[in-house]
Amino acid sequence: MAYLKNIVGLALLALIMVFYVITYWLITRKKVMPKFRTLPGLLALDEIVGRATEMGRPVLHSTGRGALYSSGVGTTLASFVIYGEVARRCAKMKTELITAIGTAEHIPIIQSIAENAYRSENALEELKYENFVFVGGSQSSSNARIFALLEQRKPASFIVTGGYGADLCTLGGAGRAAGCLSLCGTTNTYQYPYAVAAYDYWLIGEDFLATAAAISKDPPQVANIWAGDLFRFLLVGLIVIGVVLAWLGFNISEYLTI
Amino acid sequence: MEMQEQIKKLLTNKTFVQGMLIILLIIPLARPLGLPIRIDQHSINFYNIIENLEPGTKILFNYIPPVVLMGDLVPQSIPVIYHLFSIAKERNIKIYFVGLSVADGILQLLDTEVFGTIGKPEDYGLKYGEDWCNLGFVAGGDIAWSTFAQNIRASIQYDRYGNPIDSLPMMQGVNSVADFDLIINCGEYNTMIVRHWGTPYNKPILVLCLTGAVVQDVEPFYRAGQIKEYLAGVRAAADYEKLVNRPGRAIASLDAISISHIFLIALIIIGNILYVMERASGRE
Amino acid sequence: MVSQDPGVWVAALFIMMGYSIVVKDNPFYRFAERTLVGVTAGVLAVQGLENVKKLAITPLMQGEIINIVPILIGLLVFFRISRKYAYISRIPLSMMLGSGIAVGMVRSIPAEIIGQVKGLFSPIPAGATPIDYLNLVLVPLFVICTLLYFTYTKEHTGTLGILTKIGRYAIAFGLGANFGNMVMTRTNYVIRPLQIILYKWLGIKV
Amino acid sequence: MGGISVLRKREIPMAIIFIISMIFVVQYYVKGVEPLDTLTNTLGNWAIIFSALAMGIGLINLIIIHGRKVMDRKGEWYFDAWLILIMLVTFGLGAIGGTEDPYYSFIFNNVYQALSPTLFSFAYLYMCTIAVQAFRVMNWDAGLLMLAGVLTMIANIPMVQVQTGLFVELKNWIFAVPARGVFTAFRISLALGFVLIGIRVILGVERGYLGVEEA
Repeated sequence: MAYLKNIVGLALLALIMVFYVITYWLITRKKVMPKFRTLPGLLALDEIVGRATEMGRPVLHSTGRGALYSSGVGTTLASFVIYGEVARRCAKMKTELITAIGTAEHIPIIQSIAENAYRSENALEELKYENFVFVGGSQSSSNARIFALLEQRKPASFIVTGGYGADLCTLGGAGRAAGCLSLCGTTNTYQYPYAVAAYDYWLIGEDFLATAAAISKDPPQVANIWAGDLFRFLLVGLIVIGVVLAWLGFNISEYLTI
Repeated sequence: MEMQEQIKKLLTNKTFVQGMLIILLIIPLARPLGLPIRIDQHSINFYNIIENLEPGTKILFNYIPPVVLMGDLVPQSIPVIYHLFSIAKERNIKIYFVGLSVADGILQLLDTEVFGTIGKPEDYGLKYGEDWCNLGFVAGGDIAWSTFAQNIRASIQYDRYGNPIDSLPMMQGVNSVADFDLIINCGEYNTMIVRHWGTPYNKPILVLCLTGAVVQDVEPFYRAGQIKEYLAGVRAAADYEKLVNRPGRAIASLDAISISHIFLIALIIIGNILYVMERASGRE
Repeated sequence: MVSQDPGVWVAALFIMMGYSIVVKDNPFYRFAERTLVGVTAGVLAVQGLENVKKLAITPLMQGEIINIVPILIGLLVFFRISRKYAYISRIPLSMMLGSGIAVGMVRSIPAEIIGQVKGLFSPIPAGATPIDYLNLVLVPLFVICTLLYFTYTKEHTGTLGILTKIGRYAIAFGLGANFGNMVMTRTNYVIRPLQIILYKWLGIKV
Repeated sequence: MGGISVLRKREIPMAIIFIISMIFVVQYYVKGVEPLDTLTNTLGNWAIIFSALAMGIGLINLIIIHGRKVMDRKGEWYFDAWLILIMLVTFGLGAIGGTEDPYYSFIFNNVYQALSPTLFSFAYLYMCTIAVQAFRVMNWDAGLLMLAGVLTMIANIPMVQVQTGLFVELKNWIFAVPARGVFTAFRISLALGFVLIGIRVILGVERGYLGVEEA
């Protein structure tokens, strides 16, 4: 006999979907466009690619590691979206782009994103396949490989997005020592302090995941982020009520585990 | 002014700072002072939980420290496993080692680092298949964790040494995580353990974690009651070595740890003094 | 007493070559770097192969023919090498992505959203001191302010502005604690190779 | 671009993602449908197999990039030749003899287990390098960050712990109250972020990731 489980979780998911429908309806039908908070890290993309163009040196983008079947794949996808933007800008400015790829299964995706970006700028012949560097799949081997790339190719800008561990700090320090303008984006809570300390620009946590929507300004994307915000306010309300009730001696946690 | 610039140049010089640090660490490692230590409350609680285990407890021990992080994880596991082994025989405690990780699993560490240091389980009178077993490595993130939790035989048919798991006497009647009494994790993915093994089956979890993981991965779960107790890093390993009265590498590395902390704090303070001086001279 | 084990010699030499980049880029470091990249790729490929053996090849040998399917689909990824049929390589990739994204989505709700929210509902303990009362208020306050800091579609002004400002400071403070605690873990990263050199290779007894 | 080629380039991967992810979503919320549980387990195992086979693309990439340097005798080509050689040797030994093969174990224990932590440890070395410049008290945020950081560091020094329990108490308070609050919120917010990006991907709103051509 089939029956539902994890009902509270399902209800919350359904609630987000309901918010999504409402916000989408508001944006497309009622033309209510919410104002997007600016993310400084995002505005820096132009500056980062522009600097490399001016100096006539390449941009190095490390796209992170992470299996596509792992539950943290959202980070990897957000990294791919930013990579697409960087590739497009590089193609437009005729700036060389070196890509350090951390996980083998990303290679096909990265290559097609780059092909697509270069094609849309009519610069497909500029794309050099030897610039897709597979860095070996682990933190240490990617450190080793990227140190060497920084020494040998002398990039002017260094972008580090996606799934990282402790190497986020290492790469930032190495990038700074090599005189690069750097941007990082990650969702790994361990690494936030280093993201802030070792890089010139950063996108951390949800900021990074919301980037794609902030770039595109596409109604379905914006509606999605807006729905998330509404849900956030609801959650804050729930926390306030729950905490006060708990102080008064009523614990509502039992009702949240069905 | 000249001097300020020179100090700043020296302290931001990669070779100087990194070389200096390596030399500063080598000295105390080669000649540790062996200063007394203060045992942390978490270590005492952890010790008491293991010490007071009920007879017949079945422990699921997820042992999968990644190679790069073993410096912080392996030293703690050595005294803890030693403690478990030394009480296992008389209390009939059964230990099931398994290694669930996302992609890279290095099971050799249990043999080389742990058994190489404290001796094989057989030396403690434990018999393979009856008192302890090693179910081997399972790859695959969230899905692997939840499959294993629901039905062990769906994700594992053979143990690490190639025996069918049904041939192990201690696996009889053990079908899912619900059949264990205690979960210990020594590895990176504490969140996964809580999410798939602990919370759904309401099992107590003990965690051996990275010091750096405490704040974000362990404390929130510990405060919410989803993790029962934790040990963190080499610091806790030294405590535990003291508690089980078996001094090892962790105690010997404490001086180096002190030095590295003091070095970094000094760098930060000097950096800030230089910054204040720069600003002061800039205002003139 | 210096070690007689050739393995320890190899390990120690590679460690020293790896650290030689501290001084400057040199051929020894480049040799170690290429070795590491090569060995890592090899090791990961072997681990992958072990997984394939365990999950598909062994059952296939035992006559479960269905297990040929994932191998065939998985091999489609090699179509990436052809320019013309590169799109075929997306089939296995999107299958992986579908599982990852769905699992990440549904499972994070109970464990991370509900579980964490629930953990905040703590009753006032008996015999609470003023500090306890303060903490009881502060924890949810910091949670709320940090949560609100990640609002995108509303300007951070007015009440929301004040709350997000508290959130900002709380984040800075929390990150600082995290950073300070991380130093310990990271020191151990350095200690480990040095221990191999000192204890295993040079044979220093402590 | 003709209609069919667009279809095969864009709609098929999106349809696959939608179907597969819905199977997982439904399986998670509906209990008691046996085939669904088996199906998700099988798909999960398949994903691991795909990922393992995709590692082959990584090996090919390395062979192409470094092989080209060897062919052109460019720069230090002998190092590139060595990379390919050691990679193939490691893989060959492990593939034929398994992970218990003595030669594979030799490489694993003495090369991989030595070099990997060495390069990894630069995380700390570089942290010290940037410490002088990066951790400056330029504003309130940075000040609070440094205050909490330095307090925690002092509390973690074993020598200090023996002398006084004050810093440990302080550290425990920081962990239990401000840090706990912030990281609880990070966890919630990240989970929400993952749910949102999940919805975007499953519904096909987010397209930038597959390198799919614009119609």
